[in-house]
Amino acid sequence: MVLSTIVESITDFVVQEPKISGLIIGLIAAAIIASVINVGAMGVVWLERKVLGDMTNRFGPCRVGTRWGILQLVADAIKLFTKEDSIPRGADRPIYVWAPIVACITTMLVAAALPWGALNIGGVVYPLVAVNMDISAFFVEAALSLMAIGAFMAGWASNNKYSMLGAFRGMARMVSYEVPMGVCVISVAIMAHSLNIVEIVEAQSIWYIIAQPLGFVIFMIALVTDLGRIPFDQSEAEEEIIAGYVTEYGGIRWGLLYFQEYIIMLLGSVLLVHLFLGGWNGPVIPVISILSPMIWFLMKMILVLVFLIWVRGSLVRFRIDQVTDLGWKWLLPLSMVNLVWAVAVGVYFA
Amino acid sequence: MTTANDVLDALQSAFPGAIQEFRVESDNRLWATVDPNKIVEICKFLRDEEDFDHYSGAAGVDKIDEDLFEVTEILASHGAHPVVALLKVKTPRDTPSVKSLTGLFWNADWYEREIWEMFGINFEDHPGLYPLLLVDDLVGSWPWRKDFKGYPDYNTNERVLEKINPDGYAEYKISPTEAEIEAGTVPETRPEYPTFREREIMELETESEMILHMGPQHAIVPGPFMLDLRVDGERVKKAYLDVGYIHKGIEKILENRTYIQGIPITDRMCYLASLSNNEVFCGAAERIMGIEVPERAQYIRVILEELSRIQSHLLGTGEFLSLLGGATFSPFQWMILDREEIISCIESVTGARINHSFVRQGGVRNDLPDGFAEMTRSALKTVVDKTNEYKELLLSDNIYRKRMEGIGILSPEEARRFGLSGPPLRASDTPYDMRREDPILVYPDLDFNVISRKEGDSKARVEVRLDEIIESCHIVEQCLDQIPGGPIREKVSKKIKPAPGEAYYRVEDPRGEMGIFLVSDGSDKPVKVKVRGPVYAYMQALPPLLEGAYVADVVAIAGSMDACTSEVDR
Amino acid sequence: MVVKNFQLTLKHAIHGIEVTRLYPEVIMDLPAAERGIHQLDVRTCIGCGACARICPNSCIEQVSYKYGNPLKNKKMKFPQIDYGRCMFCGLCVDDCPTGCLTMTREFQIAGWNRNDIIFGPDDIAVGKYSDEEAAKLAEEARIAAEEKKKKKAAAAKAKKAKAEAAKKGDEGSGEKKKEE
Amino acid sequence: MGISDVVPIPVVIDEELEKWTVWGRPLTNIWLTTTEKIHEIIDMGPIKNILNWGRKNSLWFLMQPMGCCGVEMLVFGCPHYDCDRFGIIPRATPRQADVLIISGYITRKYLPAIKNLWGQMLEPKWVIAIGECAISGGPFYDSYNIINNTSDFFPIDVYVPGCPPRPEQFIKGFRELQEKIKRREDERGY
Repeated sequence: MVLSTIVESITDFVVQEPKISGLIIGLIAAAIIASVINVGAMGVVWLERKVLGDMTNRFGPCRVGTRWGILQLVADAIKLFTKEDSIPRGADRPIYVWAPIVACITTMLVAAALPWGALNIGGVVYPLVAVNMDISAFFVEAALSLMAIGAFMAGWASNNKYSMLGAFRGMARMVSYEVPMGVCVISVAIMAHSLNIVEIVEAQSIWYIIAQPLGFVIFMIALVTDLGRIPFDQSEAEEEIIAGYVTEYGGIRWGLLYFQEYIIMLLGSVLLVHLFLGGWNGPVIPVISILSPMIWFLMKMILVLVFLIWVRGSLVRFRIDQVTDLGWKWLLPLSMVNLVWAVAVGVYFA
Repeated sequence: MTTANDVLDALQSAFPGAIQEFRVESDNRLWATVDPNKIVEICKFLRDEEDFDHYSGAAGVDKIDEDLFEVTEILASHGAHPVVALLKVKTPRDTPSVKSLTGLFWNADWYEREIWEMFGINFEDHPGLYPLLLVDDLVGSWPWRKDFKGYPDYNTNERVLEKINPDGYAEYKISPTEAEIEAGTVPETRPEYPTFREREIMELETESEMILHMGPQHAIVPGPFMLDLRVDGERVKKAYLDVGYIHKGIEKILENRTYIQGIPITDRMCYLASLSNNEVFCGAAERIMGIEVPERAQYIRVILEELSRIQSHLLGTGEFLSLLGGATFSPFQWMILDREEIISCIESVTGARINHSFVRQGGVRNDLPDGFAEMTRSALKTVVDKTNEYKELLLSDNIYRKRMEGIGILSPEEARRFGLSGPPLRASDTPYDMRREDPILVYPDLDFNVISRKEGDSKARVEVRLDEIIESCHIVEQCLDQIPGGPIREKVSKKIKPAPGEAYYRVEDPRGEMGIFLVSDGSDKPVKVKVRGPVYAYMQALPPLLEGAYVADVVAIAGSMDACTSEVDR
Repeated sequence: MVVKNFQLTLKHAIHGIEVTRLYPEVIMDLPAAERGIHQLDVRTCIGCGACARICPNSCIEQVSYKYGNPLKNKKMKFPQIDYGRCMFCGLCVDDCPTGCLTMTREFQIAGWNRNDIIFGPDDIAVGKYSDEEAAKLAEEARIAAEEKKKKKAAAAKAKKAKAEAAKKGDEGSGEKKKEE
Repeated sequence: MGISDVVPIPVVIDEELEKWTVWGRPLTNIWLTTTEKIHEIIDMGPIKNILNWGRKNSLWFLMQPMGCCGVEMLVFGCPHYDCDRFGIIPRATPRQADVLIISGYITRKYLPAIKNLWGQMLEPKWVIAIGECAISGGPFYDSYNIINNTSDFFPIDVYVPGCPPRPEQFIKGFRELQEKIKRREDERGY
């Protein structure tokens, strides 16, 4: 009885006050997403250390928290978040302080529009997305490029030459790769006749990695560049400019920037899965049919993550001029070719 | 083939009376005391007419009994003939001054600066006598003179003064104590010169240029040194190098140790080539004493030195790859993996991983253990297989090749002018190897190739190293087949006292030509030990190589030289 | 292309065996020649101080220690090694005349304080005598020393007498000379 | 100082509030607080154990090779010894490092630089002296350019002898440091 009254009153409230209830639901979703992506980022770091260890015949973390080292990242987080907070002399204080926050906000923006898997309830697939907007592919792409702003703020405000060089490199890289990446997203949208990621996923009866392989390769390279991982980690090339734009950051502020990097990696792989690998599509697994889309989605995501880590373990980094060369002279024309292909195929199937 | 006698004859006919004393030690060593006024002309003659195009360094000796300073110029040739000419110039102790050779040999610069800061010998016509290794506080006290008394008493923290400079960074200064002033460590009058910082700031041209410091602590440096780049955006306009951050004064310390006690100290000159360092120090003393090492000991030395070359090259290449691809770049860690196998082989003989202190005057410390040959053979097999795999990998890796091809090109002429030796010189089409030029031990009996490349760029330098690993494996296998039985150490008295005399002994260190100039006066301690290290020359050649490169290329160039700061600073 | 890189990393990830030496639990097999922490056989050490003299770092100091063999080591001085300075070169071991100072394969030392890593004779000794044995040996040594002292005194006396005799002779001869 | 430079926040003091206590201290004292007080409170409670658990399992050291020990430091991070097992990883910038490994001879010229590096590291931080040269000047104790008493310049927590120490001893040194942190006996009192 009590339960039904509570449910009833909540339904009444939602109907009567759609704006307030929307806000409350949004806040709850934000909290869930924030915790998911933060824990997810920790998992990514852990996965990276383990996989890199495997490639070099090591174990990786294996002492802290069972023999799998699963509590390693918790220890790292505790340490980072209880370290001294410092602002270097000569730094631009407000910008220095705001840079990690801006970076975090952009990641949250991306996370808000991305579907985080789906649930299959009674044969109907319900995507788990905080804000299901019509132009989410476009929005995600735009928000991803905002990420460079946080990094640039961090680099500029630190009053350090390495940071400055790192920030400039990051900016140059971002500018030259956002365009091919955007063109790839557009080609996908053309083929799916929608800018909504949920609809793009639903339209993928054939995965777009098969329908437009060139687009996939370009998007993949552009994504690695956007994430700033080897071979495109010029903005924080440890051996050239110490730690690039985060040279002067330490403690909790650096912790935020560090986790943000891995959150972006997580988001990037989610985006890739949705755009080219068919999202949560896959044969329904009996018995746990409710979770079946979720399982497919997670498996694909982890596969992409492992691939990204694999790239990191096996390639050397480019020089910054070679990076921009590659972006403008190769990826941009090729992405145009891919766009034409997508239009042709899209029109034919339409 | 030109011999030392031919060179002497040519000199005596060209400059009658200029050669005050001479000694022809063997076919490839010529010692001569020359007229201080004619040293430049004589060197010019030797360089132009007699092919002495390799300036190997200079050594100062404080002859306090005779009230003299001696500067010995070491000249050799890049492959034309094996003669090493050691020309001594004497100068009075109260107003020491010698003519500079910087006009003739580009790389004389650093050697002369070092002698100036250590002995206070002035070099006429030197473009800029600034201190190289010493901190500014010590310049003026001339620490390598025999009458330099004190060692600083560095025992309290209170003397460190912290001062915030206008840029907002803390500077630490140490004020001298009375004891130090009394001991003469703190000079009363100091020579005047612009400091390193002032010199580089003076050269800034436009507003958009800035000085980018790489070091003393930086991820690219294998040990602390300061590489300052004047950059315009990403482009390096000029590079400045400041070394001496880990200057330990090994040469001075060796003067206070007996010959046996000196061996462990020489290990620490370059920790990756400690066996070669032992060899060169003991070999110099053996040459003065006139001992022949038993054959088995010679083979043991060759085996271990070649093994140590393999491990050094593996570490050098691995470390270099980690500079290009980050510490997560897997081949770097695989190379260290292979290196551990070699290290285990060496350790089973010497009992240490890095600093072996193994070679003794007249032989070696202990014999090879049982099962060494099998263990080494299997390790070498893995290393050869893996190295071939790495070569294939680096050849097929497009990104790597894009980063490395045509970067930091050294033409053969330039490389010789810079006084380089070892892999960087051999990568520039000059097959110059001490094992061939100035053979010691059993190297003449062994069959090996001198690896060289034509390109002279960073990639070629790495390739030479990888090929040398395979070649060294080949040498070790031969030695293991041929090694005879017998004693491992010549009978030498426990207190080694070589007769008065001097020797210059050089070996092929993993990084190049390593020589020791040893002066003995008949006591149990050397009078003077001067180390001629290969990395010293690499470092000196680094700033001109970096000009015009990108900041990212600095890593590719400096890393491919495989520098070892410890040996530069000594 | 960069395919080879991916191939090799994959090969290592799949076929590679973890080579890590699991240090705190498993200690690697070290060769017999390993130069680790010293070991002092106090029964045979004669306290000559050769090790202290040859040490390039002067890290060895001769200190008093009770449980040694006083018959061999008269002054009961044994080497104390400052591992904060020892560079494990092995010269002391090579130079030891009785071979009582050796280097073991043990290498694990780390100290919280500077004094923790100064190892006295007690820390590096093997074959320590028990208290009774030590007392007994001390007694023996005392007796031996006394006997020796006596002998020495006797010898000295004899020598003195001889010397005096010689002196007398000398004086006698001197006198003779004078007389001449 | 410690966790962060908390600015004292003025709070309206309720009369009721003054009676409340936390761990035997008036709550008002804690509300109008400074960093030191926060530290005192953390020191008293069990939360410090959790913080120290995190800190001891995540000791990142500054990549700063100085001599032969630098080579072993490199090997220490490589497959055969794999410092990552213990959560120990190298960092290139002092801002993100917790442990300064003095891995070689400190000379007159380098002392200001390394002192600066130490100053740039954020608290909590520790120092490990690795190798003879870092502990006492080692083989170069009588050189004109070497500083002998490193412990007078840096609050050294763990001394690891060896010349150079084997990579195992690096692990040993780090484990001793972990033990020291766990027991709250380290030089700087964390």
